[in-house]
Amino acid sequence: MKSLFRGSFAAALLAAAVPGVAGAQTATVKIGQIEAQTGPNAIYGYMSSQGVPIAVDEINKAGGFKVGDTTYKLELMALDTRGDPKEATIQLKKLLEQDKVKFVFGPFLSNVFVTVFPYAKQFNGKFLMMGGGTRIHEFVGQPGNEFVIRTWNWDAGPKGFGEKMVDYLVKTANPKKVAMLFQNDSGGKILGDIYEPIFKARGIETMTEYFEPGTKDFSPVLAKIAGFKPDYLFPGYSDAALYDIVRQSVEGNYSKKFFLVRGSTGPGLKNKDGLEDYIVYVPKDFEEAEKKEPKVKHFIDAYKAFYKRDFPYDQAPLCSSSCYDHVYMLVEAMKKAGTVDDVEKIRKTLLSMTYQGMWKISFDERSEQIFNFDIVHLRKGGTKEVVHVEP
Amino acid sequence: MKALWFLIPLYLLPLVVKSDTMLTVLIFTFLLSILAVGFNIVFGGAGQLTMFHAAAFGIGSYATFLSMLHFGLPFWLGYLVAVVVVVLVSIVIGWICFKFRLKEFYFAVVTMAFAELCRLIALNWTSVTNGTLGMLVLEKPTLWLPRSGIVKIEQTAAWYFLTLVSLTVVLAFSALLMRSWIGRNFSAIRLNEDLAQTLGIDTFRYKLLAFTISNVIASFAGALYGFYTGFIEPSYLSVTQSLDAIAMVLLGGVSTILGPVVGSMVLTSLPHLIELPAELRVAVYGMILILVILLMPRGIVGLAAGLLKRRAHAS
Amino acid sequence: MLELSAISAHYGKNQVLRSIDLKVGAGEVVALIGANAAGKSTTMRLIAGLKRATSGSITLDGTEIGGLSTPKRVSLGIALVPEGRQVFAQSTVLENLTMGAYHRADRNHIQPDIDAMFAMFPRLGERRNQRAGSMSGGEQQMVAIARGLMAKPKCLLLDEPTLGLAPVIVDEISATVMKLARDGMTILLAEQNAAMALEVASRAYVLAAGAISAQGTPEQLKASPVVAQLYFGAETTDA
Amino acid sequence: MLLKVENLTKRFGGLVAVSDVSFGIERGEIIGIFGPNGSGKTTLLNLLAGLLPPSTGRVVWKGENIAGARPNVIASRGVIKTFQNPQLFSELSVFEHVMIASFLAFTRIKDHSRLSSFLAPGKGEAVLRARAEKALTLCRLQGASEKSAAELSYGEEKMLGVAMAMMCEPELLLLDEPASGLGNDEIHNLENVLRDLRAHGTTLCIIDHKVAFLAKFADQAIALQQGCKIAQGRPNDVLADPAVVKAYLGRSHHA
Amino acid sequence: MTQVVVGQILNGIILGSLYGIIALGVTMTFGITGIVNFALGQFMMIGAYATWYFTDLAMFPFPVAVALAVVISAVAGLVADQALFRFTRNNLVNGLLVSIGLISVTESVALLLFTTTPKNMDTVIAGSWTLGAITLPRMKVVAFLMLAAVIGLTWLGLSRAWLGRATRAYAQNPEAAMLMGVPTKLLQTGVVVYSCAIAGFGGALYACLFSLEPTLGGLFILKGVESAILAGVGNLLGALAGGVILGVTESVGSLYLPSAFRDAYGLVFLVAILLFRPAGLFGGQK
Repeated sequence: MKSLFRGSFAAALLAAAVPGVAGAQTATVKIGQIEAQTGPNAIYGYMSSQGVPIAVDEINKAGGFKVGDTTYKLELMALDTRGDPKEATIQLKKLLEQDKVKFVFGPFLSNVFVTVFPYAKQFNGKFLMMGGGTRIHEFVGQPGNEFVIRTWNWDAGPKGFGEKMVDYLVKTANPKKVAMLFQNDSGGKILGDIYEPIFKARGIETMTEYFEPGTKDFSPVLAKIAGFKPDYLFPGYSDAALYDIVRQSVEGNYSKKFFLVRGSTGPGLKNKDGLEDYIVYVPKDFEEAEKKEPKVKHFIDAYKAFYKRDFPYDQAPLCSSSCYDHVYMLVEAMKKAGTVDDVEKIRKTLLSMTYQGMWKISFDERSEQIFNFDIVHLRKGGTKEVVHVEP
Repeated sequence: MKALWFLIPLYLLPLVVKSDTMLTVLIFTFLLSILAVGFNIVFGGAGQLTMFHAAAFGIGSYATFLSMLHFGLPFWLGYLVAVVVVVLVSIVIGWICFKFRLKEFYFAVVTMAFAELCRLIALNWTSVTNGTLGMLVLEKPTLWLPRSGIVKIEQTAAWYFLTLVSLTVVLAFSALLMRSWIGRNFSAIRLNEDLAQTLGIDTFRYKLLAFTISNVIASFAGALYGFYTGFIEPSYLSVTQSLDAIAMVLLGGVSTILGPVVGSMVLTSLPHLIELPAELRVAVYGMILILVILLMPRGIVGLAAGLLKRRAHAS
Repeated sequence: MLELSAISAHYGKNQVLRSIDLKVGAGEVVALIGANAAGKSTTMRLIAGLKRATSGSITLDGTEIGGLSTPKRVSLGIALVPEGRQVFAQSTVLENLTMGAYHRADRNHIQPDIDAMFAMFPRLGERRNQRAGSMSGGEQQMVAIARGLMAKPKCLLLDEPTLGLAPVIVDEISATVMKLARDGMTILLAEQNAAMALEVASRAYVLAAGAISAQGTPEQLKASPVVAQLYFGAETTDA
Repeated sequence: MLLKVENLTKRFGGLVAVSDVSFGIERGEIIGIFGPNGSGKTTLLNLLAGLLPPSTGRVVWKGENIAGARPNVIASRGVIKTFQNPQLFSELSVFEHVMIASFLAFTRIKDHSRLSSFLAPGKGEAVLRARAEKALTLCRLQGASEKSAAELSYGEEKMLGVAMAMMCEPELLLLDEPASGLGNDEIHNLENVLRDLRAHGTTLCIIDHKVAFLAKFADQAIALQQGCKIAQGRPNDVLADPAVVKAYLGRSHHA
Repeated sequence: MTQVVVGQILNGIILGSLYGIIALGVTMTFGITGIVNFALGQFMMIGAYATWYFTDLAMFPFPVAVALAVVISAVAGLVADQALFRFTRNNLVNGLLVSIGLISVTESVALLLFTTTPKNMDTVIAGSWTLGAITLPRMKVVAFLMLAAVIGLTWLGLSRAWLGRATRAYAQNPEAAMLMGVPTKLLQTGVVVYSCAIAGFGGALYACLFSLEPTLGGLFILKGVESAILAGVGNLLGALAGGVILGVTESVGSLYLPSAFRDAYGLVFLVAILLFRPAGLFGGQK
């Protein structure tokens, strides 16, 4: 059980009632995390909440980190929102007001972010929120919203990975028609809104369909899409749906060429004999990177040791690994800024530096993360071609 | 009405507890209590197992906000619009269900189907509800108070008192209702519909009334909830939300005045008082539910009332 | 064969049977007569195990069966033809009869037994594939009796077999009971219809307000005022 | 004539439960309907109370045909039916049960608006409570008023059913087997209650299979067999009717 | 376009058989124990994960894995019955809430064991059959045949065999069945366990077709209940028919109308049926 809910509520109440007790500890930096670790929308949140404890554990076991003359250890408070905005609101309050946490990772879910946003905004300048949720894009980089930075690079724009992905697609396959099939939730709707113009700008005709969350049988909607005769199918966005979409599309002979910007190589590898083309954005092709990059190998070993189970190569391990990186990145920013509690200074340092971990991470002017990624191109039979992209 | 004394400590609580988090937990507890009180009127009162209350909850928040957005109404007037909508919807659905004499399981399933349809409409009628993206609610309710004039409900403490007063009003209403002729007619229907009819009660009309009142109360909870969280999304109308309220009422004690509040305390507040890893919290929720249902068939309040009565008899 | 001693039973706080003693010897037809709600059905249900006694014992051939479950008692040889017939309404006559032999291990003998039933109740044979629920009350009663006999019971319990039936049918039922008696079947018959019961029984008990108020041969009882009182008289006493 | 039943017939599928039954009830009268189980008594009562629509025939109440009207409408005209096996709430007291039945009495309180009673029970409530006390006294339950329904004996439960019906101030009370399952003391009690009810001016229609019980105070008796009326008249005449004797004791009595 | 529609009708029938197997369990359990076992979907989940575990991780042959999965779901069903459902017989609301509690507990256990990461079992039967423009994956056809066979055999068993006779008798008249010597408590437990076992079997085939998540049960139980009601509770073959109708409605519906409304088509249909034929499509008059 690595998600720690330290200090029961009652104890916290006591601490709040007796001033001084709560602030008595020294040389500890608290970091909070609010993610959906369980519940129907827990895929990303669950993985994120796996990455952070590994890094925290490593740093603490190594004796902590030094800022100025003091050595600090990290204390992680990871709370499970279950994807319920009500829970998230309570938990964020607990983190900010009772535990006086200054750094919060999460959330990945847009509805959770949107709900806690007005409250969190009251703490602008007093804490830093690092979340991956798509809708954070609407709020980030605006005056008054300095508290939030987005830990995922944006799809659109010259540095957006979406543009780069589509460019790659045009370059290698030059499609005329692309069909998009997204989950009917905020993430899916936003993807539709982003990619329609990107394709249009390149003269590619599009068709967009949405499916109910939890759909398992896609053949009706795939049949409908097949009527549009797309060159590529662009399905999104979580593995749970992708496995089913890719398999059913290949088996049902609807479309055998896929283009994905969220997800993993798993669905492609699983159906490698039936498909013709499978172009996917992955933050990192872990199988290849493990051999070449010591940091990646170290992370994979640490993951196996920490959770005592295999590393899920074919899944989307992005969140666990990137959140692992984020902890180190934050520590580096603290060291550089020479403080652990001047949030503004740390934020500025963070935004101006480039962190070189498993990823090369920097931020754009809107406080949105930019990192390098891989395009994995699978062809029939499973031949794999990896293109490294640095925006 | 004696049950309302139970709420007095809650009014005094903010004097002792300064924790914003604790108050927030209680605000949500109160809001969900209101929803549960609504369900208790139709199920605990008239014995009709509805699954529509979450839909009414959602319609309440959507309709209030949309009428504020489009007609520029203040919160309370906006809520009145929502009441009209909910009453109309309830009458139509209730009319269909009761005219066709749907009972028990069948009534539950048909109301659940209607609730799902409402949720799907909220989800896909994007031009009005903003679909799956939900709606950000930055407006806050206002209240006219003596001395201070018009006050915006913004701070946690203000919300605490607004929701607590709302709960008190709703509870008082439900207590009044239950001991009035209407409540007695509901009881007669719950006891035996044939008997109720031979006692001169138009059961169709009173079942419809119970269904409508319950939905209006649920919509009140929904309106406040939406404005408190500042975000309205289609999952407000989900079956899970309905089931949660049902669990609260059965846990606390069906057909009792305080049951829904106690149930909501147990299911909403308690998880925040216990230190548990994420995966186990879900399991513990399930265990509490199972144990209470199996060991206290009349719920916590029912059990307590039984014990008190027995003690009174013994002495 | 079947013996009830000092049996009492309650529904909630209400005592419905007050220390009943009752004996049915092998090959006997014993009637239990009494007005509605006198406790006849409760006694029958107690013997079949559908209800538990508060105190007292029930023995079958000397073995205590009071603690056994209904299916156990059925396999020991007790078959109850319940009040109101309770046929399997959606099933055919044939299926009802087959169901009667449910607990039997000797599957090869079931078919001959069914044929024997159809010989005994020719009307059922004609309608073997008709749904039992669609038949008249008298026919349903015959289905229920035949179904009970299919269990090959040691002791057959008949609970109000003439209830709500036309007089002609009542005659038919009592003829059936008498035929069974001639064949040596042990029968305990609970009846409101005293005349019918006293005609077929070799011995009878009169049950009133949960207690045995009289017992004896039909001749003795017909002469006694107790029976007439049951229906026409002023008082039902515990005398 | 308070109530006139004309050629009432009820069929369930092929089964004729009530077959062409006609009779009348005068105000203040006690009429007993008896017959063996399954003879259609309860169905007949349900037809009168509106719980079942008749297949054919008329039920004329004070000159107006009420056959097929909804039960609550019939009840509001003054025809109230009790149930053979009253279902009760174990968590409510006897008094609360009677108050559940107070709706018709409530609607009859003049100069008293429903809304005001909702907010301040006050006067109307006092009237109802007094009436409930009266109904309980009438049914000899005044001592059990605060008992929970779970503590009642079966006889008391049935009396509570009658008290609830009396709370509706019926002009005609339809009693469904009030004596079945009662002990001797309870039957005595019931008889006294029924006499009180008559003294109170209520017209009674009682169904029962115990002839003796009815014979004691019914003004008129009707015997049913197989859904048909086989005899009608003064109780003792009906009891002596050969058809009735046959229906009860089989082919012949003392033969 | 006709071929597309025909293809989707076939697909709907196949998908409907999965709804049907749950509907069969719902119908049987409700008929015999008076509770709606909303946790049946969880037993499907248990069966699905067990199948995945035994084929992909423990490397057992597929039929062995399916058999083990069915056994595990049945045992889980037995435990649930003895610990929980035994106490809620004939109590609809308590049964419902206990099922919800059980859903939370099983989902939690699945999370602990398997995490939220979707699992995807290795293909058991690859490839498709093509008939003109209609392509049907072989695994889907096989799954349909197996599910239809189970439902058909259950129906046959219940109309012919000894145990089935007892079940039918019990459903018609519990007390009379007891008087025939039917061990009713055993029967009730047996039906709960059997319905869990076939749900587990449905889960095993589900695992061959779709990816697995701990929450998969929730979707199917709703569809199962809908199908059971659609057909008329208590009707065994109707359970399959109800599932198929629901599956076809959804498949064909989302072909012409927005697929985001997919769940609504079945619901509208259900409400309409219940209003005009309260006993369900194939239910007798009651």
